[in-house]
Amino acid sequence: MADPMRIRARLTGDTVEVKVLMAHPMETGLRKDSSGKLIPAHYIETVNATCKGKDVLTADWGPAVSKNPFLAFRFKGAAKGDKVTITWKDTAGESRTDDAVVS
Amino acid sequence: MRAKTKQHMFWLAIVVGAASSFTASLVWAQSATSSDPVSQYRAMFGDDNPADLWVMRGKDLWQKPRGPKNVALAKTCDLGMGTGVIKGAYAHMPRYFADTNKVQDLETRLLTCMVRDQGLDKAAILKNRFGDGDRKSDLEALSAYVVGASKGVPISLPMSHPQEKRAYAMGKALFYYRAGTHDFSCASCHGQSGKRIRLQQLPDLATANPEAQKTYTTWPAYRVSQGEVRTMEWRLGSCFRQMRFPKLKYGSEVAIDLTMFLAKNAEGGKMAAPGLKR
Amino acid sequence: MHTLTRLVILLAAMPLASAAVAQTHNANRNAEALAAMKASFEPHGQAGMDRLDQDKTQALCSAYAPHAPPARLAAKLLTANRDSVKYPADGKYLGDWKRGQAIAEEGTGKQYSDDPSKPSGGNCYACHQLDKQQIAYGTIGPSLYHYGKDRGRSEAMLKLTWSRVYDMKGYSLCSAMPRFGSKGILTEQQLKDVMALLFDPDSPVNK
Amino acid sequence: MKMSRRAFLQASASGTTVLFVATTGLLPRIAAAATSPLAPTDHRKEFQGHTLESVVKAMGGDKAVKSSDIMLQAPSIAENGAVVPVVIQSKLPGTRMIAIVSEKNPHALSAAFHFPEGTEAYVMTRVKIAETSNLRALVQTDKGFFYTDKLVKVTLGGCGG
Repeated sequence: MADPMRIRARLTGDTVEVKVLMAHPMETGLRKDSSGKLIPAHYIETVNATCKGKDVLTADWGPAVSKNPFLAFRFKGAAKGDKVTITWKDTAGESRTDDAVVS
Repeated sequence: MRAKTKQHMFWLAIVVGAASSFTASLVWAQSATSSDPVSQYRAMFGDDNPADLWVMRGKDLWQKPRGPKNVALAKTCDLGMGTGVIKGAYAHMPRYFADTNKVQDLETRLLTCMVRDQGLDKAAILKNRFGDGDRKSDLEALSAYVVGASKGVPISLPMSHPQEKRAYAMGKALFYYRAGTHDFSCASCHGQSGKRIRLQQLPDLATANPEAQKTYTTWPAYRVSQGEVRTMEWRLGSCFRQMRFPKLKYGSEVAIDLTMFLAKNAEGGKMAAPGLKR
Repeated sequence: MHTLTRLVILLAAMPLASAAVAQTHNANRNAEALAAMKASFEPHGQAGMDRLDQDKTQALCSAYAPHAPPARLAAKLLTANRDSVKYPADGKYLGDWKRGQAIAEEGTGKQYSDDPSKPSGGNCYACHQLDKQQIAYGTIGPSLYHYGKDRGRSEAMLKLTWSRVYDMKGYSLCSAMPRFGSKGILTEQQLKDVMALLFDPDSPVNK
Repeated sequence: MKMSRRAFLQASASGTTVLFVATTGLLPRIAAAATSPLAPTDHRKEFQGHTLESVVKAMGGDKAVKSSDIMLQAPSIAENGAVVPVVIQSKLPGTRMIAIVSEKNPHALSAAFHFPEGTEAYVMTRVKIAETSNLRALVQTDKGFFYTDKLVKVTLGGCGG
């Protein structure tokens, strides 16, 4: 199972800045292992962020997003103590959901 | 085709000039734009180091009971500061351990604890000593976590046991040992200051100096080019590969002696690992 | 003139004095290092354990490092290294600068992870500036930009340059530069191509 | 060795794919060549295109207009093409989508971010770039598609090439 994300959500003024690190190999399907064998493609295809039941960001990713992806975005309308929830889904049908409290 | 590539590069170089004057007119909130493009690249990573993902995993591996003996390393493992103590441990390693009668670096010490205390299989651990994507290394994760607990602690080695002194002296000799098809030693690249290989600055690691501190205190590190956290054992092995030597064994005498030499030259430097490297 | 001579003698004597000190500290250190090396490495791919054994040049430079070895010990090896240079059989020094450029850019070869059936690179850009357009160059060695333009293409200059690329340790015993010819890193044809990169008027090195 | 742009496009268009960013041991290798039937392609239509224009078309647009109201921050020299930090911010009113496009990658579209009401038209991420090329920031607003670009040079590593 995939490792948890590291999510930080910080309120400055009326804007929450969310910074996410995801543990994912983001294999392009075109890279070879040390024995010369192709490593199958395996990458995150969609990312969704919600706060208080409402979408705050959605993203479609291809294999060109770097390994162990990093994502930062900013939204308004949340207060300290609100929860930001992030979900990713990948090409292998795996998914992972984690959350962080706005601080 | 070569020539075409060159022409292309040249054309692009001209575009760079135009592009930079275009972007210069834009105002950026955090425009910490250094004139040096390499430091500009590094600055853009900020403090969002994917190594944090390894630290999180390493914390679990350290705190949770594991292995056939179902014990937690936090309850049994002595890294030189007392059982279960990780704060500052890395800043005082390599060091002599009486129970093994050996000078050990962090990684061989962790291995001792995992095998002896938890009853885990040494060969299985070593098989994944260097992770690759989904094939994860417990040693790298544990190293990231333990090292992170030394942040801000100055390097200071016990250097009191005869074996510790011998390791340092050997490390120094090994640092200057030239061999192989290319006549390289560690000193070929790291024996002086102010030089670079391609665009990478080469730190002087031959003497006690601020560059040696800065380098040593930022390992282990998340290697951007690998997408993995790499440790000192990996760093040394990879250097020797590029020096055209045979394969360095994990936890070998050469690895530990050289680490001792490098750590000693970094004394006084405050730990800032896991770092972030190219 | 006399002052200058004295100064030269003084400067030449300084490293000798410190080397003598170093020598006492470094007694047997090569032997001990080799023993540790043999215990710490394993053969892998094309890199066998014999890579750890030192030849005389490597041994002498290691024993005195970071200082230069005494001149009297270095002299014999310098001569031997210079004598080992094989000049091109057909007397032609210059190949194709475009191929030379590719060799100068290529950094692989001789590592245990490299395919031994593929030719090695020279990796010149790791240490030297050559073509001005290539910004990713190292500074361990001097800039070679305008190498041929500044020096001309006399037979003597071609021969000298060939022998330096072939075996730099015939000129500077403990140089950081690999011995591309003597150690079989580059083939004769590759050496010619690199020479062309340095000397051909059409080469970007001379633009 | 690098493939020419034309060869690259032909290989991609014929359903095979080009070896992307392959990392061999320590040293980054911005590779090309090598085709394999095993190599996948992303089947979502936005990811099919090899040019900015084809990405715009796949997203239902016609063309993209260059705009100075899009700020794209990326390093001018990336020490490693596998991880290139990118910050994009749009000052264009009604921005609902920001995409990152690299025409020299196997899929020109790297990522697309959709912004609901209340979310700033701002994103920071890290992407792979196959070789030295113009990185493009594509923005969709109520009025259509806009872009800006920045050249990112990908440099080589040291000792082992």
